[in-house]
Amino acid sequence: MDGSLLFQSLVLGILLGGLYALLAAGLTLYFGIMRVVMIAHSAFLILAAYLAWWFHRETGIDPLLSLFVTVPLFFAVGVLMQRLLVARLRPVTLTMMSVLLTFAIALTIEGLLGFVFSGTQRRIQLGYSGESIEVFGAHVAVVKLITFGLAAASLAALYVIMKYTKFGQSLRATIQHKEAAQLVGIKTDRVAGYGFGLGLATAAIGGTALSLDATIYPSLHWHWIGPLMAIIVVGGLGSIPGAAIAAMVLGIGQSLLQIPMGTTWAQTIFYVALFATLMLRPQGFFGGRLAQRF
Amino acid sequence: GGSDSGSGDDDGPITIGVSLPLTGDFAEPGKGVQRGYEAWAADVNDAGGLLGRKVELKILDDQSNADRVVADYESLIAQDEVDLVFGPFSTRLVVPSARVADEYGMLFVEPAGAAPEVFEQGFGNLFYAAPAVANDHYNYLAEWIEALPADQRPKTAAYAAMDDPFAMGTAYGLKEKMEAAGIETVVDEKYPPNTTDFSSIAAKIEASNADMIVGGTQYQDAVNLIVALQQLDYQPKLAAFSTAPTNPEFPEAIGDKTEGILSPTGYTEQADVPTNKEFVESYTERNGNPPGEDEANAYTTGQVVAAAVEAVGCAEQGECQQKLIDWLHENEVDTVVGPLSWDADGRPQGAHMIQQWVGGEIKIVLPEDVKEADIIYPKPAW
Amino acid sequence: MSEYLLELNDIEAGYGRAALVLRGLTVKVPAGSVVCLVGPNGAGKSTVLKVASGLLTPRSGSIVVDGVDVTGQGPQAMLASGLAHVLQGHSVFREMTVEENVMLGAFTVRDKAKVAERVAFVQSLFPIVGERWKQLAGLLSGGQQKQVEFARSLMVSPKVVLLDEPSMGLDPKTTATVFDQVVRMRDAGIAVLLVEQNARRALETADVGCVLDLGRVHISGPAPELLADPQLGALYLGGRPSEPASTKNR
Amino acid sequence: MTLTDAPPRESLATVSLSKSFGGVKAVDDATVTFVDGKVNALIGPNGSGKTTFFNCVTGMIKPDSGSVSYRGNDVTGRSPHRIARAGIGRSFQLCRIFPRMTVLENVLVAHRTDGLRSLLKGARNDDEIERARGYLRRVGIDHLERSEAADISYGQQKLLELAGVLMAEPDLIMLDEPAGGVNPALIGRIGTLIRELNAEGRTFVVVEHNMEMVMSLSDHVIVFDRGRPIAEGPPSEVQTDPRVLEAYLGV
Amino acid sequence: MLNASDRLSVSKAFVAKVVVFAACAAALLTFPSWAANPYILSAGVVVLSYAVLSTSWNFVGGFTGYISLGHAAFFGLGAYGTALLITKLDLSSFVAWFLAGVGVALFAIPVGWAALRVRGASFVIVSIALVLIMLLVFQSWSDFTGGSNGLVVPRPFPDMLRPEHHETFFYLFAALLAVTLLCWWLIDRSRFGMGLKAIREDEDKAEALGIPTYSYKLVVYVVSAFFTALGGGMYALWFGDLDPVFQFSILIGSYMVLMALLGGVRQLYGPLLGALIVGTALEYFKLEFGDTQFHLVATGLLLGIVVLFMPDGIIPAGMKLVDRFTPERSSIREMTAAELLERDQSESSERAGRHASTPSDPEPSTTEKAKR
Ligand SMILES: Nc1ncnc2c1ncn2[C@@H]1O[C@H](COP(=O)(O)OP(=O)(O)OP(=O)(O)O)[C@@H](O)[C@H]1O
Ligand SMILES: Nc1ncnc2c1ncn2[C@@H]1O[C@H](COP(=O)(O)OP(=O)(O)OP(=O)(O)O)[C@@H](O)[C@H]1O
Ligand SMILES: [Mg+2]
Ligand SMILES: [Mg+2]
Repeated sequence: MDGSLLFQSLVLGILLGGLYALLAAGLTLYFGIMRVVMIAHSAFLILAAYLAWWFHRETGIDPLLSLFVTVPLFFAVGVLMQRLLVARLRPVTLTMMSVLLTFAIALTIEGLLGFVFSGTQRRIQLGYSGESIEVFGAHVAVVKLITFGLAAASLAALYVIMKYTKFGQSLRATIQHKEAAQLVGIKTDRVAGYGFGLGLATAAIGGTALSLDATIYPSLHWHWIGPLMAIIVVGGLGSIPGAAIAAMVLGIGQSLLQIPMGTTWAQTIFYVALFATLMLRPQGFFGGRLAQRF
Repeated sequence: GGSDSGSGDDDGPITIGVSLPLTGDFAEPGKGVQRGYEAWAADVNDAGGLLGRKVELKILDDQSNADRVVADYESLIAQDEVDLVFGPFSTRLVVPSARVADEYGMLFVEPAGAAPEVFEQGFGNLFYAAPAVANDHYNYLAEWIEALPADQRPKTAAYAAMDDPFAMGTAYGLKEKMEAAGIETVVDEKYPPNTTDFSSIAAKIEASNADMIVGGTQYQDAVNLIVALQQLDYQPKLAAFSTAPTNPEFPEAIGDKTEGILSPTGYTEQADVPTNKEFVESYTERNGNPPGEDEANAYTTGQVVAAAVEAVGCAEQGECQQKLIDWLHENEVDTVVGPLSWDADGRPQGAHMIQQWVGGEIKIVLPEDVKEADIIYPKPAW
Repeated sequence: MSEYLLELNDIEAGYGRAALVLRGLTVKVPAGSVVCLVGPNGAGKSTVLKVASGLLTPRSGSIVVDGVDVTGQGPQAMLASGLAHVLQGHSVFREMTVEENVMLGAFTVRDKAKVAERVAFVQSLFPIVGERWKQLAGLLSGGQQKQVEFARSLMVSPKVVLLDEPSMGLDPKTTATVFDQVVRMRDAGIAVLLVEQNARRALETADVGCVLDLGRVHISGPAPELLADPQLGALYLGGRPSEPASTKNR
Repeated sequence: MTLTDAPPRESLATVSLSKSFGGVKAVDDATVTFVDGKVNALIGPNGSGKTTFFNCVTGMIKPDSGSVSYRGNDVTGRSPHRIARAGIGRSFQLCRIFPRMTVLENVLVAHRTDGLRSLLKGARNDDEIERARGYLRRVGIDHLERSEAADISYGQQKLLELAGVLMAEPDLIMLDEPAGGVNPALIGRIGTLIRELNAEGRTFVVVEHNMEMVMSLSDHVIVFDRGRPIAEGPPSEVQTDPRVLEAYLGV
Repeated sequence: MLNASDRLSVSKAFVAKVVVFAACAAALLTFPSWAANPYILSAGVVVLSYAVLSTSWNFVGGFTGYISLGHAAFFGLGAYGTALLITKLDLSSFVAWFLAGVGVALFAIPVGWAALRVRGASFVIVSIALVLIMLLVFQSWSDFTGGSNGLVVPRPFPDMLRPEHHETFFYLFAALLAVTLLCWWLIDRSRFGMGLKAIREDEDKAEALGIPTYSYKLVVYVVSAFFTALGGGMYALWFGDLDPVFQFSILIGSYMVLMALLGGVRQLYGPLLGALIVGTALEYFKLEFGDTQFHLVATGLLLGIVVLFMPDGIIPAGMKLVDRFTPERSSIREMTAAELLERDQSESSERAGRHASTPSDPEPSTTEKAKR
């Protein structure tokens, strides 16, 4: 019977890890590749979740369909954000200032959400929210399964884009030496904009996925940012696979640790892992050889 | 803006300052309390006001933050110079705000600070406007279970409580009594207020397969926990959650799976105590739905203060406040939750009733003498 | 009329709100010739190139490439109109592999075969590029990075090439290779605007020399004449007149 | 203290120093000795390990094996600042300055401090500023003392870095391509500066690709190839050494 | 002529400084007497506490350029430390307060040792993590810290009415602020400070110049933690109720950063100024939009504007404005470039190893210039 609990937790952990992975991947994008610490990532996540919830409440249609609106929307927002805001920051101080800029954005989003939807906790009521299918004695909630699927798919897509397309390359080039990138003919600001848009798109997907099976409230994003940040450091800044693996490992770890330690203490795994990483491999476990340079 | 409304001039309105968690962790009950206060103010004004003066509520949002609540009461008392203050929601916020009121020598009647800590601070000015403190909420249920024949009694129990003085108070109040009665505790989980993912807690409970589940919950956490338990298809013989089930939004949140869920309550709209009928009617016609517990407790707070004011015949800052305090210590007040009286620390001397969802409605099942329906046990599957 | 592939007509330019760096400067580069800019540090040489390649927009004056006025256009547009620029200092993409660096050089080139052939060429030219193909460019030695940069610039076939101290940090051997390439470019009819602190060596290669100072063209004329001029030698070209310069690397 | 006729003292010495990155043997079993009070030149083709050698000696990277000693005592694996405090100053090939400080501050920073009291002492007292200005003037950029270091041209930055190194008044000065990107006229000036300081008794190790400068300046030349010294001696000899011609000068 | 004009501007600047300083000090110290009501006074106390915090933060942020969003951790530890020392060991309030400060400083050593191993963004993340850990610990370890029930700090002056209480603490905070500022100023003008700034610019280079960067960073980090903790402890004594969620909130930490940035991290009074503006703004927003989330939006927008339009802070921005009207700065490079040429010639002729000592303007003037 305890075995079954272990297995159940393992399954839950994997499902959770999937979501973490997607979100962390988004962060990695801004962070490892664009040197931008995107504190507002999880705020956008919650925003997307709210949009999904609102969409569902207004139309009664399945919130997943809201993706068709939110993803392009967020992409556009991302591009604008980069062009109008982030691009204005001095390259020298980019990393530092971006922290504060995105923090400001996070605050604004949280504020507006509270303003429009009030601070009340919200949760989408789905016909199938209580449903689950049984796998070797473990119950897997349908909603969690959907979430995981979404995460996995978009993660793969992101990886392919960054690794194998010209876009991915020119994005990295742009960050490393803007002038030189321009001189080889890269439209630097457009590229950076798209990069940002991509990041936000992942937030949109993640948020919608999140909204299926969790309560949301405006200040929820603080709850997410910590673990996500920890994940990307452990994974090695800038390495999408690194982030994904770290997310999976930590997700499972958290879920398993909850059995002996309880929910609260289990969260500490992220920070323990973080500090361990700093001690052993400041550049992270999976990627970013020059990571500690920035 | 520094308005010096009220103070002194006896014909101007009586301003009453309140700070409530309209956003943040406690927004849900916070709003309930707000509705209750507003209902009370409306009724009083319809009836010609207090001491012939209209009452005005000044409500601020503290986002469930201790620092904000203090700042709010500070500004209400020192800057806006309100004549009276009502309490905020949730123990967390009650203690600091009660201190502010105390240090300004104001009377402090509050609808929600039920946890033991509240009464251990040695506030002379504090009164809890509800029948019982948190740990006593389940008393009737405990007695009933103890009375069950041994073979029907639950053998094992799982407890999950939000890390919040009130919520924990309710759950652990029952836990003590159950353990005393020899019911084994197989799961005892405490989760921070901002928890949104309950699947692992649920997994533990499901694995323990406890006969009864007790949730020391506020609102949303209860909903999440129940959904998570359903996802794992866990079927207890008895399920009790504090606060949430009495909330009007509860049934649609859970869907048609509420049957048999228990909850302690200090109030029901059916209770035939003086003034309750009027309250329910006026409230229902204003808000379209009957009042819940939070609304009632808020309303009660209003009634308590009103009683004192009418009796003492004054309502402003200064020595008047002490008179009000003294009067409340001496006297009993009739309220929509029944007659209330307090000990020196402001503990009320009553007990809570137990409600249960029966046939899609929430009905009183305990104590026997006021019950509206028979308790369903064991609980049907959800 | 434009036998000049690149014309900078009395350019005034500066950084931010600070004072002008270039004060009414005119440089013209004919097709198939090398014009060499020399001058003290801070004279404005790099700034000239930045203006020419659109990295820095001039406050006044005009930039004409192959008869077309391209003043105020961005680097991409400039590149499109056939103008390549090798930056001073170190501008490799540190955290990308040598391969990616070189390939980015051909960012605008669609024709795969052409790219492949170019790659082969630069690899033969600079062996290190081939040897370290898969390694992060940021981990190469200073000179090796310069080689990668130069290789990157050879991936396209422009009409006008701007070189900012291409020989800096290169050992004599490689310096020779680089200067050969400059000569090759000239022979291929490309207009080369070369900035060098290795002044004598540069002027030996160049057709026309411009001595730049205080953002103005101080003197300009056929390179040999400038080399010969002793007064210039002392002031800008340093050291003793020619013979050590030529022994330095034949 | 001038070493005109004192017996030549060993300044910096490495014994079979090795450092490899992945497959690349950057420095390979290099045993080198620099004599005190001399101007030494270190030359070699690109990627022959000169900068890596510098980095190992100055503690910026840990050598895989071998030892470094300065004036007889072993400094292998010491942290860079301790080595710097031992009296070894260095400049960087890809020149490194403090971009958002003024030129003057860039030099002032380098002032050697020892002991808590001097640490808490005011950073800008007149005599230090005078010294700083002195060095700026000697490298010919004192007119820029108030501009932000980020805003000056590449060559000027190189000169600024040099001034900074000198400000610390190290006994052993290691320069990585001091003439790279510097105007010939100024190169001459740097040459004189080096000689002046050398006359004051400072030892130099200069990495340089500008043969003209190397030949005219140095007393002793060491040629690196593939991470190991392949030849050394007075400039005139080295210049004609076939291996050097083959590996480096390219004929 | 340059020198002359400089001396002029310098002495002017100096007088101006003194006057402004005196005025501010006076305004500050008399504030309680002209504060309209106890609430305003309490707001004043809050603002002062912010000033202390962001100035303390600025030891790390301003000198080394390491942005720590996690200083709330030290704030909270200082607060809880004080409270626990009083309640558990029943020490007298202010002894406990100081000991807590020292304790936190000690605690900061291992933390800094770990955190300072990484730079830039990674450090930011670590600092955030630090707060979140503390939050977790103090929430979960309830039998020691009181958990979410919060912790009540015994009043240092039990028989004081609230208004006097506020007044007393107003002066206490003012004193603490003065000490903190003094300490910052001392470091700023010292070589130690110079070294720290070098770290901010290029750490490896600084190391190569013989600056023991790691220990420098650590020292200043600990100092910063110490003062932050003192600020926290003082706050605990004043406020009386501790709640992990508030004591260890990222928001507090980022307010510190916001204020420092707004004022200007390289300026002594930067954080103070920032605290005045932001603190007042926050209180105002709370009053005006108290019952909506709008104050968050307002704060966010404010921060955004600062970051985008005056990343160096108000004070430098102001200075820049002034510069525009003084022609002489923009002309520096021009005229001296000319100088260069002629000197090149002159020196190439009379190069007799002429020793470097030139008549030049007095020390303070360069300080003035260097500030830019
Ligand atoms: N980014 C900048 N901001 C402000 N001023 C600058 C900037 N870059 C260069 N300058 C100034 O412009 C002038 C010319 O700079 P430039 O780089 O063109 O000189 P250069 O001739 O290339 O010198 P070098 O031979 O050292 O490269 C210099 O005086 C420098 O101070
Ligand atoms: N951090 C590193 N990681 C991997 N390889 C490195 C690293 N640093 C240097 N190398 C390799 O070590 C070899 C020596 O590099 P080094 O910089 O010492 O050469 P160098 O003599 O300074 O050349 P140059 O004259 O171009 O400056 C080069 O092949 C370089 O690719
Ligand atoms: Mg240049
Ligand atoms: Mg090198």
